[in-house]
Amino acid sequence: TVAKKGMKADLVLMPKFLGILVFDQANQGAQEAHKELQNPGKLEFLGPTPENSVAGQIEILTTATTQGQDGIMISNNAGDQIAPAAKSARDKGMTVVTWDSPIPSAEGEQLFIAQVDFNETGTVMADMALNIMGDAGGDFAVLSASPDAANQNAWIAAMKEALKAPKYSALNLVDVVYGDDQSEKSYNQALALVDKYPKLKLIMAPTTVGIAASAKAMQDEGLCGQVKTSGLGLPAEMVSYTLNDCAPEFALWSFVDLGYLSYYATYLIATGQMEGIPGETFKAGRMGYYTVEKDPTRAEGLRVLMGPFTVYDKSNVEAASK
Amino acid sequence: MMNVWKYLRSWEGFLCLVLILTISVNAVNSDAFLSIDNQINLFTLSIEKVIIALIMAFIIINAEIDLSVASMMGLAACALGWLVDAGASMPTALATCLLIGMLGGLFNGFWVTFMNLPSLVVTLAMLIGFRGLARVLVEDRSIRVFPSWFEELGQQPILGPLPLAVIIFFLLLILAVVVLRFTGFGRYVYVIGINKEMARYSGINVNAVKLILFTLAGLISALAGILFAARLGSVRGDMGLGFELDIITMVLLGGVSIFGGSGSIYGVILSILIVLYLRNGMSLSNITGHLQTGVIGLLLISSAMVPNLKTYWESLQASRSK
Amino acid sequence: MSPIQGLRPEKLRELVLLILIALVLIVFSSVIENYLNARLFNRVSASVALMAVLAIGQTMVVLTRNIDLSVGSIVGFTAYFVGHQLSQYGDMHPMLAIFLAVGVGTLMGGINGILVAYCRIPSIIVTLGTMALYRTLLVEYSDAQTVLTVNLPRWLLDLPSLNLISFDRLHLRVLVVGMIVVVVLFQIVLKYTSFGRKLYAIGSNPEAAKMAGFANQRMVLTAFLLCGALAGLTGFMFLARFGNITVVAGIGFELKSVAAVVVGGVNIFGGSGSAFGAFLGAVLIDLLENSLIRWLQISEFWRDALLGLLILISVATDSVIMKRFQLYWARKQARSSPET
Amino acid sequence: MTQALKEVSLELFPGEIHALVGENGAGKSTLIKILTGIQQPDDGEMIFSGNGVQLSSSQEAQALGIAAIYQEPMVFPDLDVAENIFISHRTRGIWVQWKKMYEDAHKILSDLGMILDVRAPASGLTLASQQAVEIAKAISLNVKVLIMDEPTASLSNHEVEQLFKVARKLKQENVAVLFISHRLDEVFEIADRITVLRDGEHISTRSVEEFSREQLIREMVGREVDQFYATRQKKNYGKRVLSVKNLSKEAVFSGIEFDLHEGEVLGFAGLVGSRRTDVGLALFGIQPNDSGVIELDGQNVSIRSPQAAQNLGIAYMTEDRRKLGLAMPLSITSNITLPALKRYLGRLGLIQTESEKSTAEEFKNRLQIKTPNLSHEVGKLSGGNQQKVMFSKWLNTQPKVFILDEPTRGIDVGAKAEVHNMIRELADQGMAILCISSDLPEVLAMSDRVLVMREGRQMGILDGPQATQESIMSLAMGELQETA
Ligand SMILES: Nc1ncnc2c1ncn2[C@@H]1O[C@H](COP(=O)(O)OP(=O)(O)OP(=O)(O)O)[C@@H](O)[C@H]1O
Ligand SMILES: Nc1ncnc2c1ncn2[C@@H]1O[C@H](COP(=O)(O)OP(=O)(O)OP(=O)(O)O)[C@@H](O)[C@H]1O
Ligand SMILES: [Mg+2]
Ligand SMILES: [Mg+2]
Repeated sequence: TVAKKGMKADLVLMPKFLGILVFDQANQGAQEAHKELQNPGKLEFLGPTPENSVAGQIEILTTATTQGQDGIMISNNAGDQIAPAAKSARDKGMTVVTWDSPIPSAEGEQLFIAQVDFNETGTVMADMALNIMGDAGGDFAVLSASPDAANQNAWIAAMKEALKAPKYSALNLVDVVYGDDQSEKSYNQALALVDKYPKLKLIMAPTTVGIAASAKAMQDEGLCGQVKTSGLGLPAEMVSYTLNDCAPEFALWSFVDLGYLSYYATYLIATGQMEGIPGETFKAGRMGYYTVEKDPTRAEGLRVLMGPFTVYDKSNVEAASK
Repeated sequence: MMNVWKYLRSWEGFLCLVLILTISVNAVNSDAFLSIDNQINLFTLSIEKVIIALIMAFIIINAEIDLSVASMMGLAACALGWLVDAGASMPTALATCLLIGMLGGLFNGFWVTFMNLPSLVVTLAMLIGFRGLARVLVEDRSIRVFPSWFEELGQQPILGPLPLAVIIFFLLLILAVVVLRFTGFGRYVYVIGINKEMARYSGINVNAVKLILFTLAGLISALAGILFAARLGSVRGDMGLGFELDIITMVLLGGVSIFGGSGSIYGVILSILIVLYLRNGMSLSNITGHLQTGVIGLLLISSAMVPNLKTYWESLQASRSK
Repeated sequence: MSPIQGLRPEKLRELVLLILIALVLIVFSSVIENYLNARLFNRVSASVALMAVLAIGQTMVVLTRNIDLSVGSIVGFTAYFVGHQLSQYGDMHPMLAIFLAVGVGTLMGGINGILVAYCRIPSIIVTLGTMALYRTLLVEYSDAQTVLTVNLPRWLLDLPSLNLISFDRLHLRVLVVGMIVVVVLFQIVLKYTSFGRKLYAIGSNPEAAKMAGFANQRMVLTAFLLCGALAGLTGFMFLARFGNITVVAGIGFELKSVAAVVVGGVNIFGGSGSAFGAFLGAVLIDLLENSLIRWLQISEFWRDALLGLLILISVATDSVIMKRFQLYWARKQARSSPET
Repeated sequence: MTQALKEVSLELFPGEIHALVGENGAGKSTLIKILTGIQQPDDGEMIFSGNGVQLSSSQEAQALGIAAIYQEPMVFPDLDVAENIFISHRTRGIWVQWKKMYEDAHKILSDLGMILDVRAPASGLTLASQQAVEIAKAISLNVKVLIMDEPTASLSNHEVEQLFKVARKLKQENVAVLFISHRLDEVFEIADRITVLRDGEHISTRSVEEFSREQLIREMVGREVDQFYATRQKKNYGKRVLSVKNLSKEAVFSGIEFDLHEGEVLGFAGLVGSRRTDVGLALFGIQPNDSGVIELDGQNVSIRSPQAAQNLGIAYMTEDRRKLGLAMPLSITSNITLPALKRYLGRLGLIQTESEKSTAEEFKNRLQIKTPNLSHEVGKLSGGNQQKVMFSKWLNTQPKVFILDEPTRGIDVGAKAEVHNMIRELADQGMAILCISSDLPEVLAMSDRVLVMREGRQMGILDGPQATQESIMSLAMGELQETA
């Protein structure tokens, strides 16, 4: 399907919470698409506060339903707890699309715009770990966001799965700890990991806050030679650590593109130009063609896979950080 | 006529005025506001906090505070999920959860009464402690095991448009008004709040009253946790995180003195309505996140200033008439 | 003459805390391998530096029978604000940056103080409100941007790892020294100046303080100003240590600082406690947290449950011992009562 | 709005001790609050050393050299005794010199004849010791005008004499002393001139020689008061109600033994801090005893809590009205029915307001509580009327044994006579009364027998004619004597 421009749909883009850079980037992408498609309706960027994320997301979804919005794009932070609200939004005829982080059970969700393949995330992380630690391998630990973050949990699970392959047999995952996406907590957790596991060689942080905090902690304590940091990070935040070898390698995708793609998919469904069934193909403006497919990483649910991963290292990080 | 005037100048009168103002502004601002759906929704979305606010009013009037309610709520919900997951029958699991609530409350009460520690300190510690136990039970999982009747009970209306939680709230509200206003126990709650040594010297069993209150707070928090689990259909370790401050805000805005000894359920219910309507009105006007919290904060401070302005005004009048 | 003679209540409290800290060290060194080493000192001292400064600010307020729940938001705001300024004007003098942080903090504390002292609104209400307001201000001001380490000047990034003195692998960091200066300064102010003593008096019996002609309102305002200033300083330290500042910076610090203060034996109802005590409270909590994290036997998830319980137990121990002490005074008094 | 003071004039000269007397609620305390800048007058002026002054805070009063000891002691419980004395000194400077402060405090207190540990926190002090600290504080200020609002209300003879010594010394140093007391003996002993207030109005100011006792009372009360301290008729009392044997509490009191009969009033005398209150508290279960036997109606009982005491028919009326006696923001009615609230509960635990009201009405008439209405806040009544409310509160529990702790503390002559009448009446109706009082004439007048305590020990029980001021004092001061 190629989108017909100028059809009206009031849409809402909902991040996990307000005040985080990557979500703002997604908003930029969505706004870009909004203009491009000349939607006479409105695009609102509404989100809760970090302290009140779960209840706040549910509240915003419910209010959007009451307001009679045509569609909502959710970066879900509430796990399955948002499902009842999502279902009743669907019952009222609203389009519910998730991005960044899906509803695990897929209940109430029409489509998930996956930034990358979640299984691939696991492999990418395992590969980075292998690259950094070398064939000799050794101990490494994961510093995640909160224990409740669905996408982080999925990635970690995928990584554990990937690690079973013989290629990674020298890598030894010793612990998973949580920094709640707060700099101070992540920083302290990273240091504690070093103390707890004297032979630790790597901290893998699949969260932009965690990876930056961990890299800084290692740098401040002069541990960069001993313990490296890797994971998912923003080039702008990581560039100095990559250059001084504290975090030689990390990965991410474009959040601007993710917002852009999510908007296209949601617009098409909300305006009735697309049904959102497996096999459908649509054109997302400058990003080209995408196909709706069954999500292989979840029991239920459909997804659109954006991809690809960009793995950053000394060679490309500076350019990307501009 | 005199009475009406006098009422309007009382605290409750002031709150009433603010409430009417909020409702009118909302009604003008959004067509959806006055719909039955929205009215029920705005209640349902915060019903757990609102229920706990009732018992919190008792505790603050008693010159104590309970910061652990939200953690207890999370603990009870997680315990429910854990128990059902482990194969317990629903009735057993529910009863166990309520028991956990009572025991937790009793535990708080023990330190406050027999060990004579300030409740702020005890419940601050248990805010961390109960939350920790909830985490121990569910770890990084999201447990989704409830039978469908349980979820329906939490999500579907059962009496007219009213869901179970709202009905429970109204029953508890009536009970709270009667107990606080018209019973001997209510009188004791006030007297102890005014001066607990004096109450002891008057032959009142101060410790018993306090123990009962803390136990009830635990019990009702557990009940709220169960309702929360039913409404969201699944449980996670972060349920109700940070609710305690919202709950306390509602109670204080209702004119309950933080120093104990004064306040009424009537004021609390008005302030609950104000907070809910204000939040809902803002959400409907697409004001979310921190701005919403900021407005509530501003309201809390400015409303606390009104009685002082009143006395100032009166003294001004008095000095002028002289 | 018993050895306890001449011990003031604060002194005893501090002694009890020191014993508790020693106890924690002993217990954990028996269950954690390689526990007692220079690294532990470095870790705990560096992370306690922030919380201790904040806790001392909180102490000033708590002594006057008030509480400041907005400190977390003040820390977050100043950290972001100063970080933002430094990213733009990288050549700003370090001293100016510190003054800026302290100044912004003082201003915010001042707003709290005026509302509490002159508008007579209970502090818990005021600071519950400003906690939300200052955070809102931060979010609006930041516009979802993050202060990035890369944009910060070199000297700031080097600050947290800068050692003043090192003995072998034992490092005394500059930030830690800053914290020690604050502790000593405020300990002296509270113990040896009339201003400090009047703070105690006001918290102990506000009505009597008024009758005695103390400027209660001005004193309470001053306490809040100091608390704000120290929160601002903490904000600066936060910026230096963590570099990446988002809108969630400092969330939860308010309750942590209150916990440190009460564990440190500062009476939550005002009138007693000390800066040194608050410092020890911060150390004890941080030590517990740090040790629990490092204890292999204990899963990530058990930590908070245990931490809550241990906080409760240490407060209870303190209270039980203080009660004994009071009884001792009473008996002594009884023995020396009107000798006619 | 009621007016607390109407066109009151008062002159104070250096080197005089001026007594201010009047009934409860006459406006004495209010006048003092105005003199010290805590409250501001609506009208009128104040002239100090020839200059008109307007005081807007107590700091300004202090700067002028006016200091006051208020009716209710105002100590800082967390600070130690020495700091309490010196904290408000304006001349203290920026730095605190602890050592010097302790030495000075010790000296001032011993000059006063009080031996207190200057390093002990004030929270453990008895009311009397607190009062002593207050006095020491005021004296150490080197004042020109010293105002004392009922400083002797909780002192016994011994301390009162010490205080008077100090007052006389100050007088010689040309300080003007304004002294308020409801104990007329003291007024006649110490004052040079007396001012009488009644209902907020100035009645008279004359030198002490121009007053006779009767006349003074007449001017205060506005009517004749007969029957002042009439001695109690010796009478046969009924069966034994309470019997206490070897009652002890570690480090507090020991070896208390007495019997109490229906219709008997047993006085408890002793110096301040002789632990009389503690015995009362033990019998009421607030601070249970740790050894000894209590028998009630011949039954061995153990009293571990106030509820238990109340169920056994014991009532205890505290000496600290403000902190322990009344719920100040609550209405008179709620206060009166509080200890016996269970009686007013209907089905479902609901309070029956009608019967509450009628009880309050009954006590209001019986004790002549002066109040606009029964829903008036107790905190807004004058001291004497508050005392009556407290009395009502405990009478309403219909106790068998009534422990009164300083029942007339801070109440005026008129009301005092009423209270005495009431105690007598209650005893005549068969109540067993234990009356702790520091007012010796009162103890003598009221009691059938007098138990004398010293430092937590029972020094003896004096029966009827044996009990005289002299015999009680000598026991209280430690001259042991064979007991009857
Ligand atoms: N806080 C208050 N609010 C309103 N009225 C008060 C207050 N305190 C006292 N009054 C009234 O002011 C009048 C004078 O009271 P004041 O305390 O000066 O009497 P007093 O002569 O000191 O009596 P007492 O001997 O009982 O101490 C009384 O009628 C009293 O009811
Ligand atoms: N030395 C002391 N230290 C601490 N508390 C004391 C001391 N002496 C008495 N108290 C407390 O003060 C109250 C009154 O004390 P106590 O019974 O000794 O006095 P009393 O003989 O009744 O004399 P008065 O009532 O005239 O002060 C009691 O609650 C008691 O516990
Ligand atoms: Mg008076
Ligand atoms: Mg006594």
